[in-house]
Amino acid sequence: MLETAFFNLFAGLSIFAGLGVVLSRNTMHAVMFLIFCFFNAAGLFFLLDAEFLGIILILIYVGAVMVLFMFAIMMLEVNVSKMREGFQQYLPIGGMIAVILLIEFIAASTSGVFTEGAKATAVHFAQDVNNTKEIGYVLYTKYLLAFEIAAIILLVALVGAIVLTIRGRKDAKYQNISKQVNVRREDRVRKVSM
Amino acid sequence: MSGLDMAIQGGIWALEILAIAVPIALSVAYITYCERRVIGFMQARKGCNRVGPAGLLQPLADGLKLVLKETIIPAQANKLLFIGAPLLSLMPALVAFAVVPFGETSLFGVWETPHIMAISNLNVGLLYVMAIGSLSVYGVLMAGWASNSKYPIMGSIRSTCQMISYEISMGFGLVTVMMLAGSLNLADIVHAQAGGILHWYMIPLFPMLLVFFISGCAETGRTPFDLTETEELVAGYYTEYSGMWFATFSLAEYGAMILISLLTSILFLGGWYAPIPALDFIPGTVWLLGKTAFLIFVFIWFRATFPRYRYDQMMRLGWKIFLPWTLGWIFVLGVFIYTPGLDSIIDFWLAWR
Amino acid sequence: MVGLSEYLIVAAALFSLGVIGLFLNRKNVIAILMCIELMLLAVNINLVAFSHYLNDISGQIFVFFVLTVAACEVAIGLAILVSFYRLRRSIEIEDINTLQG
Amino acid sequence: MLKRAFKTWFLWELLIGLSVTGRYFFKKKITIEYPEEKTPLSPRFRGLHALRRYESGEERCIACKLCEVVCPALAITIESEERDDGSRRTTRYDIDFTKCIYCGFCQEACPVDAIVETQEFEYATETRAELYYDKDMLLAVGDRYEKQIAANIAADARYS
Repeated sequence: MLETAFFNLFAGLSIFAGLGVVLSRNTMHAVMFLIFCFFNAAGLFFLLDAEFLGIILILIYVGAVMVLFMFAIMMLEVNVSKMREGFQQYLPIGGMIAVILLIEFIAASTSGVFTEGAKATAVHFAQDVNNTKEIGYVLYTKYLLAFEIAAIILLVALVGAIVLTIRGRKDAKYQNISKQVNVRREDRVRKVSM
Repeated sequence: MSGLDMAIQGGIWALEILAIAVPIALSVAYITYCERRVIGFMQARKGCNRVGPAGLLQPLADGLKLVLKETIIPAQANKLLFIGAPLLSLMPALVAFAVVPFGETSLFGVWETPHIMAISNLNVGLLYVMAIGSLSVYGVLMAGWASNSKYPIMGSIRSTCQMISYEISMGFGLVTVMMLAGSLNLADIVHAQAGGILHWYMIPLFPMLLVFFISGCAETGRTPFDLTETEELVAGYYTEYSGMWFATFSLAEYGAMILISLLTSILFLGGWYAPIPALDFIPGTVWLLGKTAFLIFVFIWFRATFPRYRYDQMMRLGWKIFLPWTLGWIFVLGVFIYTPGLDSIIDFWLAWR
Repeated sequence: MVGLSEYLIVAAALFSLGVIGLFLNRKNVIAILMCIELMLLAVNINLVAFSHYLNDISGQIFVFFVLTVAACEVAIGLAILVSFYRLRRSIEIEDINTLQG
Repeated sequence: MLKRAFKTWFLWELLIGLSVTGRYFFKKKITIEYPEEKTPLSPRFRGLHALRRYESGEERCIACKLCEVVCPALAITIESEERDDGSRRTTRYDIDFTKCIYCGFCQEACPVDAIVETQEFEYATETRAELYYDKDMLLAVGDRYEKQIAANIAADARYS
């Protein structure tokens, strides 16, 4: 009962937020809607006993990725009205494709193909099974190679993003703090006998 | 679950939330008082002592003043987000308290096994706190952006950069705690530190304690790191705010301060355990709150002592000192724990394993 | 009780919204990136739902990897966007045509 | 070298700073709670102006107008005429305290110690009009603080 209610709440709000992302006029509002959408998705994850992933979703997406989006928007000074050009023009074809896609997806997911192997009512492990531990075991044994590769991809992305955006100024003077801190009296003061 | 049960459960939750939220709001009010008194004392002044006995009613007077003040919303501001921003910054500061265990009690022997005193004893509690903590960035960002004014936006960009930078080293500091305790549950982490001061994580993880606490200072924008409120930025991201909305921001700041202090005492200072097992007859909650109060005092002490960092110095501290230092400590700790033979050296601290 | 297909429907709806968004926001690269995020989120919901109902933890591991890749994509995408904006003072897709592809 | 490393890694300088503030936390406080307690004032303190009288009750001012001339803020206005007994006295002696800068030149210029500045500094008013003092008001101030003024002048006498 409670689960169904929460599912309806999270699902409804996430779809509402998704609509907001697509339709809102202001990019900043779109970002806020996307954040809200991620929150509700995290709620769905909690309902599915994936509390670790739910928290990670909030931590990574809401805490880091969306901040990046906001930063980009704040710095780029996007012209809002110009951004909405062509909105009407593409609405029919876009909407048509999306509706067809949606109908197909729903037809497929309700056809019963996917429910065959699944248990009709899933068992809730609640709090006694540690989802984090389970993920850890599989991640560091079966998927170790993939995990390492993902780490390397992240590193490459990190370096790439820095390289793309850095504007190194050669003529700027930087202070060398450790040198400053480590300076001694003998280095600076010279005794002159008069 | 019948309707009645649900109603009872809901009532219990509401009571639990009230039992935590109301004392937090009160203590926030009185931390402002303590701050003014303590800083006054450290500057050989008396601090506020006019309203009520020893100035104890000062927070109420301040609150009343702020409530009665006019709330000005700039004409060019984005109204919805302008009003939403203070709430967005207050929300995470309060929500994070949901998983913080305030002690364990058997209710004078009514329950056979002691219960953890937390609204929700989540088994990913540590991650939850991190995730919620990372949300406080949004209040700041929104306040800066929605004000549609240049000082707020510069202040908000500054403080966001600061928060994100220090969150990383904070997170890595937490990883070391997690490695020793082998759990993300805050209550389990405290249990792992049972048995006196030598078993507290501040002994093997002392540098991490420093990193965590100083990063906490930076995260809440307290004084050595209060670059967002520097004079050249007028008042940073809340330049345009007044009255109650302004008060909400400071409520959030002090709430975050309490949270950081609570977390530090839970993660590094043995939570609700007494420093000597013989002193365990004093209720654990008293110990926990005492440690927290001391750490809040240290926050204020820092404010009275240290001058403000320059922005590049602060960034350097976060990225070039704290981050390598925490990463190195994680590596060292991993080597110690998982090398046969070496782990006997820290078996002293891992006696519960 | 909520079944698997309900979760799949929610995910499908979110995915379709992402697709619509891709069509509607032809000018704004940031909006397009956000729509891609929305689609990836839909995929994640699917994976977690399958993982739960098939009682197989692998689905959650894949969510992990999807998250990693999405974060990388955003970081690089926004970095390219910022450097492009510096060059052209615009982030419209129509302006990204120097390669004449 | 080792000492320096120790000082760096154990944040020695920061601890010293903390200890300083920590010590001051317990030190005696130097706050003076103003309305109840007041700081001592110098005899040369320059506050509200006053016109003095001789012991006989005759006002000291002889309308020489030196103070009016020396006043850099042009705050003093004097009108005078000859009295029946042949002495020159003021008919009007106004000080505009919204203009006065409390420099004390008038006191220095006065040959008969008629215009002086008292140690009174709590004379805030609710309207500007109350800050235009005329001769009677100044004389009243002088009568009120005569003892204090005389004591101050006596205390200051050996330096002037």
